[in-house]
Amino acid sequence: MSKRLFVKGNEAAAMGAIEAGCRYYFGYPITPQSDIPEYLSREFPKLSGEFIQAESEVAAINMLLGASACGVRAMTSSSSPGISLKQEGISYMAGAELPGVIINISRSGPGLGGIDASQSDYFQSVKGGGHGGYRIIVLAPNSVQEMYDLTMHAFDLADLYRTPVMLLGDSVIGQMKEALVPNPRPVRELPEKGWAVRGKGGGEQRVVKSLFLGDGELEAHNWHLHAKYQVMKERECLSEEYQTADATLLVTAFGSVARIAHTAVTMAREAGLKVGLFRPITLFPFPEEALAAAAGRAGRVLDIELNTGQMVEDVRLTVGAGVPVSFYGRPPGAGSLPSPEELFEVIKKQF
Amino acid sequence: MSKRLFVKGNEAAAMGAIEAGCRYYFGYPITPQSDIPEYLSREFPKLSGEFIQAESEVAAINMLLGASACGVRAMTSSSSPGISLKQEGISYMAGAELPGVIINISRSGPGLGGIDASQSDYFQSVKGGGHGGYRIIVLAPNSVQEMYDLTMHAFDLADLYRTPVMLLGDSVIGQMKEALVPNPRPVRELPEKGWAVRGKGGGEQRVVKSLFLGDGELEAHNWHLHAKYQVMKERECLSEEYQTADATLLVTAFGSVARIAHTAVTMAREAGLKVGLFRPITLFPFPEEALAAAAGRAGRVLDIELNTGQMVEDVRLTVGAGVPVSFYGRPPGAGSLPSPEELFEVIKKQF
Amino acid sequence: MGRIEIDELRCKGCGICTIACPKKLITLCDKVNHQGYTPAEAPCQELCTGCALCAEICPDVAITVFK
Amino acid sequence: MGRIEIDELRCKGCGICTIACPKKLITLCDKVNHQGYTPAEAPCQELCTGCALCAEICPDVAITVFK
Amino acid sequence: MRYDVLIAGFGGQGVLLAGNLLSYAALDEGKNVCYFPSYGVEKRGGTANCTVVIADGAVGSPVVGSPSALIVLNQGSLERHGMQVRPGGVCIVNSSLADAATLQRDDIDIVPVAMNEIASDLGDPRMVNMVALGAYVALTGVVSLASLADALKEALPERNHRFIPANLRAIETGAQVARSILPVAGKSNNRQEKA
Amino acid sequence: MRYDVLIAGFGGQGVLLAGNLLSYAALDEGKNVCYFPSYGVEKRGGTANCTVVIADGAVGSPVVGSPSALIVLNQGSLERHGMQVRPGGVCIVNSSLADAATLQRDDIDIVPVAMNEIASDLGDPRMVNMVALGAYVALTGVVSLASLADALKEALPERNHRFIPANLRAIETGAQVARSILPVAGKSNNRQEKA
Amino acid sequence: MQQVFTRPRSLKDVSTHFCPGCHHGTIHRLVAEALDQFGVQDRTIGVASVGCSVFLYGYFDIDVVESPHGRAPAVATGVKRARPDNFVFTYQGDGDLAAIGTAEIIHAANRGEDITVIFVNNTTYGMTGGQMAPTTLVGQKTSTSPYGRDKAKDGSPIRMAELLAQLGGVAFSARVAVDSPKHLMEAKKEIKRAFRYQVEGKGFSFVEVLSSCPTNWGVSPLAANARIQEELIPYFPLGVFKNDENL
Amino acid sequence: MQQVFTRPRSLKDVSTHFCPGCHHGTIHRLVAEALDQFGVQDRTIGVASVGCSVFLYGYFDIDVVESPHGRAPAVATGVKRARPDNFVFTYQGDGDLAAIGTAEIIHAANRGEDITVIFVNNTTYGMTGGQMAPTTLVGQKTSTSPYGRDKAKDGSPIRMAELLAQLGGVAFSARVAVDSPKHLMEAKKEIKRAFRYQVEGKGFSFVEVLSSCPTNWGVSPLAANARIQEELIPYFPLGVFKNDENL
Ligand SMILES: Cc1ncc(C[n+]2csc(CCOP(=O)(O)OP(=O)(O)O)c2C)c(N)n1
Ligand SMILES: Cc1ncc(C[n+]2csc(CCOP(=O)(O)OP(=O)(O)O)c2C)c(N)n1
Ligand code: SF4
Ligand code: SF4
Ligand code: SF4
Ligand code: SF4
Ligand code: SF4
Ligand code: SF4
Ligand SMILES: [Mg+2]
Ligand SMILES: [Mg+2]
Repeated sequence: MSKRLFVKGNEAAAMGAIEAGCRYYFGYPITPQSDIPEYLSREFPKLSGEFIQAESEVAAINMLLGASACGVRAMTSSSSPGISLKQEGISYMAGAELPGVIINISRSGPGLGGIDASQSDYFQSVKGGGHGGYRIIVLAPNSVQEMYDLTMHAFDLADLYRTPVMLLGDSVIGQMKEALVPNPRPVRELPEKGWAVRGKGGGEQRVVKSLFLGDGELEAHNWHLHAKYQVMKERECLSEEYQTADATLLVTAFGSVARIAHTAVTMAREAGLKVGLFRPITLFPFPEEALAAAAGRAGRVLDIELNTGQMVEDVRLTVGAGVPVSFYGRPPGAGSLPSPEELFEVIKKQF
Repeated sequence: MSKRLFVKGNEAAAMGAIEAGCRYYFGYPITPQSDIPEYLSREFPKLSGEFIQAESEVAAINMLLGASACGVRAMTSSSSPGISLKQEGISYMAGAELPGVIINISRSGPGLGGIDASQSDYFQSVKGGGHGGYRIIVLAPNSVQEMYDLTMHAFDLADLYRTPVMLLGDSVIGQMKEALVPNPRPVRELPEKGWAVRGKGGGEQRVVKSLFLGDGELEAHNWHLHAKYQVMKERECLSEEYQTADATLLVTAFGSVARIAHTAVTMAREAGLKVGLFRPITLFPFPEEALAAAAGRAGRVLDIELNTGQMVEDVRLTVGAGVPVSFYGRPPGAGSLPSPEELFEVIKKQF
Repeated sequence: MGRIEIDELRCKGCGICTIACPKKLITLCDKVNHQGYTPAEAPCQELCTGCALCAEICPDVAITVFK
Repeated sequence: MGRIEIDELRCKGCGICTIACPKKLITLCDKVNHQGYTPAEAPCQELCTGCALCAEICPDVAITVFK
Repeated sequence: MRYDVLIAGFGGQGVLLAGNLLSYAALDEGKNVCYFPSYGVEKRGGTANCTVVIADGAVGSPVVGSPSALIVLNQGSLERHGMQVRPGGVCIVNSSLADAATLQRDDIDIVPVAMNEIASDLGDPRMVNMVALGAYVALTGVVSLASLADALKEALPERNHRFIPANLRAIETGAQVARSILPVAGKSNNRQEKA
Repeated sequence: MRYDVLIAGFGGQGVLLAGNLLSYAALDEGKNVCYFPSYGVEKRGGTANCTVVIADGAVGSPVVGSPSALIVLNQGSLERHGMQVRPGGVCIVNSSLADAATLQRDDIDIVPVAMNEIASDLGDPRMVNMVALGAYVALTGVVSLASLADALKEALPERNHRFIPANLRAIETGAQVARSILPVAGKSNNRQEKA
Repeated sequence: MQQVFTRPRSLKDVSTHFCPGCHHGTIHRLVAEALDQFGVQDRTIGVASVGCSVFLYGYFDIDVVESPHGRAPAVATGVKRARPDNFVFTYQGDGDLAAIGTAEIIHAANRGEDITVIFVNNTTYGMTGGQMAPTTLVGQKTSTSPYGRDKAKDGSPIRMAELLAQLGGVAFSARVAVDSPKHLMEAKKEIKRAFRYQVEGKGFSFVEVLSSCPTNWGVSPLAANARIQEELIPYFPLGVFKNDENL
Repeated sequence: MQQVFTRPRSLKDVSTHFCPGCHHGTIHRLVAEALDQFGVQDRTIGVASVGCSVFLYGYFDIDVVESPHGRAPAVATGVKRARPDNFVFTYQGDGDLAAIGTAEIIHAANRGEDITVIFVNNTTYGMTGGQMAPTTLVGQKTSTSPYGRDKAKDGSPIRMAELLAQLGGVAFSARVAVDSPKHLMEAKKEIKRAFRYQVEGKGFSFVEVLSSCPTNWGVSPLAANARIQEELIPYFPLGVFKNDENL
């Protein structure tokens, strides 16, 4: 099926979930992601899937915990304030090593803020907004096609590593419509879910929990999780480069603003400026190797985000002191989305 | 009043709150911080204060929001999972620029984990566990006296900067008993709370909110908050140094583990090793200047935390590539608290 | 003996007043105004009793009543 | 005709069985055991009917009943 | 080739449908398209606008600072967006509800079209957006009118397919009027930028 | 001077009260003290233990890996903590419930005291912890018996002050027994480390 | 001739963002009238929720505190405890109060917080585009119940006024409507009674107001107005469910 | 002579961490007996809550999922929807269910989730050291109501069995006790009935069990046991509050 559809990013994510075999959705309405539950509430009944509009985001994440504990592919979606409410549940899922996909079509804050495109939830997503020092995989799509493809990928990673996986977007990525090629779900070798509860049926008792009280048990568990994160760093980093080969200035940006920066970089090239774009696709694990290489080649970095400076810390930790990193931030809000022309001006100033 | 009392860290924090003039407490029971609500439920009635055991941590943080919006000194306290549930409310308070003190006597995670001393909530506390890219001031006491003094300080900072302030401790700091000199509340010049709601009484309408929908309003608000954080960085950094003058190895540690490290450093000195200890007292703002100086003198850093590596990122961002930073982590759990002897061994290996 | 005034700019043309008026004195005009609404009008008010039911029911406080 | 066995190691000496037994056959012994409990004992069981009320009420499933 | 257009008006004028229709047509012609609607807290009322970027290669930014074309359906939108149009670009104004003269620029083509009147004359006042689209397509040649016609089936919900003929007439009329004001050969062709 | 002691037993043996009492006494003598109780999910049942660090200067770590003194009130605690005692240190064992012989060490002083019997003889079985404390203080001289006596008022809740005489007797008896086993002058003085 | 109907002082003289025919506007006015009548405007602190009524501060000329979605009763608890002499009310939608805010409303009510809650039940999530709410009627189609609410999977609509009436701390609980002059007059009466109870310190008072959402119901303002009588009232009966003067 | 009383198969043969005389142990056994009787042990998924019953997996020989504090009904909803053929129950304390978990229990009940909830009401937060719960009796002293629960400030104890009985999705709601052989036999009966309703797919079933907490009530096991009859039952009457066979 290679016919190109024309759909919203949010719908593409929902379609990707269905193609990935997800049949359980638990969520609570919130702009700008409601297209996801709305789409699934229409489609799941046809697929005998279960769509539940939970009483709250807290309930939704815990329904997800319960369904995931049974070994089925399940998901939730929300936006910033709702994601904040899910932090305890996410920590429990990480602690119990439960797979599950969480989509955050984030909006502007802090507090009620507004619903405009924002990247202010970077820290919350990648450093663990919940308690207990866990990490989750965070994917940052920048197109409708990636909303679809990365959602499928998210379910595979979740099962492979027994971890919650977050898709981090915003109203630009979620609301824009583009051509979508609904690729079939990639075939991937995935482990059996022997740990899932199903009723012991004569066999061994199965327990899904994050409570570890024996001497040294919890410390060992934390190191076990840590080791898993190291493997992710080695195997799952994704990033994209544009015009970086001969660049003397490397622009780093993810998600929506990377799309705007892409055009700005094109304008810069047209103006004869040697600028390249590095776009992390996985925010955790952070694509350190690739970035370090590209940054090393360029010699300096300009990090652009829709916030007052978050990913820039990971960029600095990655490139080291040899490579100067400057930052241009546009915190979110009505009328604050920068245009390619504005970013081009910012880039020009660097020369 | 200089008589030395002998009290738990948790009680000291409660006493500090009372001395600071706090008369409103909203919280939900959770080990290992329940001594705080228990103490205040005994004392507030005598001071015609209001103690409310909320139906949940979510309700508690929002009761705090309401009381703070009225301009009174109010607080809540909890432990890791409960703090995760407060993230949305904290983000709203930060967005609406409401003062308020939040005590996190953190425990081990992720998930239910256990109740042992932990420092796994560092990221959540300092990078903003909630949505919207706000920051809050985070204080890390390491003695019963500091639990008292820093709680008073927290209320002043909250009013001075109109921000939530968090006190981050754990079961070691909260449960141990030490001598306490209940110093009187320091006199400090604090701004009028003209913004607080009280009924417009013929005057101007007052609105406490974090919703900003006008063009550019929210972006400006975010920059305003950012500017405030810069001022905090300039003025409010606190740290403590021990034996750093001639140290050739600088140990960085905060809170409970800094106490253990302190003895380990003493043992190292007795063994003739030139080791010093740098203890950040404010985790946000992070004492960059002082640390950079001490680290520069020593030439290398060993960061010790009760987690798998969090503050170490801020240490690396601070000291720069010139100074190698190694990390020793002891994620929390029953029987996993390192002894001074163990830390001494770790230090010895560096020589 | 009553009289009403309908605020053209506040009225959103929902029509609820038209059914609330016991005398059926209010109707929606058919030309769309600048906000894209068809506001209410009460061309002949001889029979208006000033009962104010129209004003009471108006979601947009667009009607003033005199008596 | 009944008989009961009380598991010394499971019994926590709460004493609830002593009031549950219609025949009042159970008492708490006064010497503290290793866990610091004073376990229940039923020295003479002639009158035991095997009604099992003691076992039913025991929070620690420490009593086995024969009949 | 890279085309970008900003379509703005108030709620109910069919701004978003126009953007969608244009997108489908370009898609059918094998181009890459990115349609980005503005999105307010209040989903209803107020002004509505959307950006459509059409390119052979990567579309890049969904956000456009200075579009090569602007279609405004009411005065408010003209005032808000008029100055954004890229020099050498075109601004199509619904002269029924907006006064083209209030936009003081000579570095772009300003094309006033009395869309409401035209639509009403055609018998359906709701066709304003189609008239506008016809004008835009005629002036830029971004897609063929034929593709627009085909796209109507995709853009309109099944139940509205009966209106397709009416929509077509509106599109064609809009195109004619626009051509009559500004020949396709005109400088508004400069509007085609490279990606 | 820096003293540290680990006191361990099972719930109900008054381990925490002993630690508190010792702390108050040291505090009254102007020393710095840090009392750190172990803390389980189940606040009740199971074993209980606490560490008390007493110093003239900074007490430093509340956690102690190898304490200079260990007081164990039951066999389980002896097995669990016996090997932790710092060489040259002392281990005071409640020989009523624990077999001192099971701790195979000759680098520390092992002092068995039949605390339960002594307490029962004194007429109150609950005084086991006081007997233990008396023994410890007698052997280390960390605080004076007089300070302990005064501290009782602070450590005990008002309603239990009537038991103070009984507590005192238990403390003194514990001290005597300990001295009779191991004279104060003995090598257990090495137990005093520098801070 | 003199003016016999005027805009209440507590209501700002601005036009609202509400859709044509939306009852939020009517309910705003009734609440403002009650504030005027008791002369409490100057000492009132309104607690806004998140929903189409989020702009409470834009329409009421009183001090306002904004709450996170669903938490208004907790925020109001903090406000009232800090300022017992102020008049405090929350204004919440059915998604806000009956879904995410269930725990907060139940416990504020049970504690008998001395506040008044205006509960606007329009059987849907208005602001977010018409999703299913706990109050959505069985069979009602919404954007997340496209085939109609299914009693078997989604359960039945919750009757909050009746449920809260069960709780100890509740002094007053009633359900009203504003779809007709007759209902509107009753609504006025009950809202004022609820306010009076707070003024007199009688405890927690609650008024559920059945409200229309033409936009998300997908019908004309008049049809939406008619639905209140035809569909809502049969399931959500009007009346007073608790009236405990001497609580 | 043969054995007439034996430990249920579904209950592991281990000793518990419960304090002497704590009714949790008794309630565990009754639940295990019911699992045995319906022969569902092998297809049961227990949903544990956070409280003194947190070690459910240590005592029941069944698959268990742990929930965050208060969220067991939501977790159980996810479990039951994913595995409709499994037998699913939650076991929750009064702090867990009636305080932090209020929204989750109300909505799981209202949706009529086909699960059974065992609600252990001991009028306090046992595990955390005896703080006040929503079920704490007026005047009862706890570590956070040191002067006794004050009706004026803290409200009255919530009667969950009665409250939930109001909701549409609830097939069965009852309150029982285990302080005497007589009450215990009734408790057995109702727990089994609740389980049967789930086995027969009748909908949400709820059993509130009055339970003792000698440790935090600060009295002897026998005195605590006696308090059930003397103080709890007068306020929390035993009985069946909803029994909707044909829901
Ligand atoms: C934590 C959180 N979840 C979800 C939302 C999104 N949201 C805003 S308003 C609303 C519900 C509106 O419905 P209702 O409360 O019934 O008010 P109405 O608009 O119908 O008057 C929701 C879900 C939010 N702002 N915050
Ligand atoms: C989010 C969160 N808040 C608080 C706690 C602390 N906590 C553990 S158990 C519990 C309540 C126990 O009381 P209850 O539910 O009545 O069970 P019981 O122990 O009395 O059987 C609390 C508050 C927690 N674990 N998680
Ligand atoms: S009710 Fe008010 S808004 Fe509606 S039509 Fe009448 S005047 Fe206009
Ligand atoms: S005042 Fe009464 S009679 Fe006059 S128009 Fe209004 S409703 Fe009709
Ligand atoms: S009831 Fe059970 S535990 Fe309690 S005393 Fe009797 S046998 Fe022992
Ligand atoms: S079986 Fe009956 S009679 Fe026998 S001991 Fe137990 S309770 Fe008493
Ligand atoms: S969406 Fe509904 S509730 Fe919101 S303003 Fe419009 S009609 Fe009123
Ligand atoms: S604390 Fe209370 S509830 Fe918990 S086990 Fe002990 S007696 Fe039972
Ligand atoms: Mg609503
Ligand atoms: Mg309880």
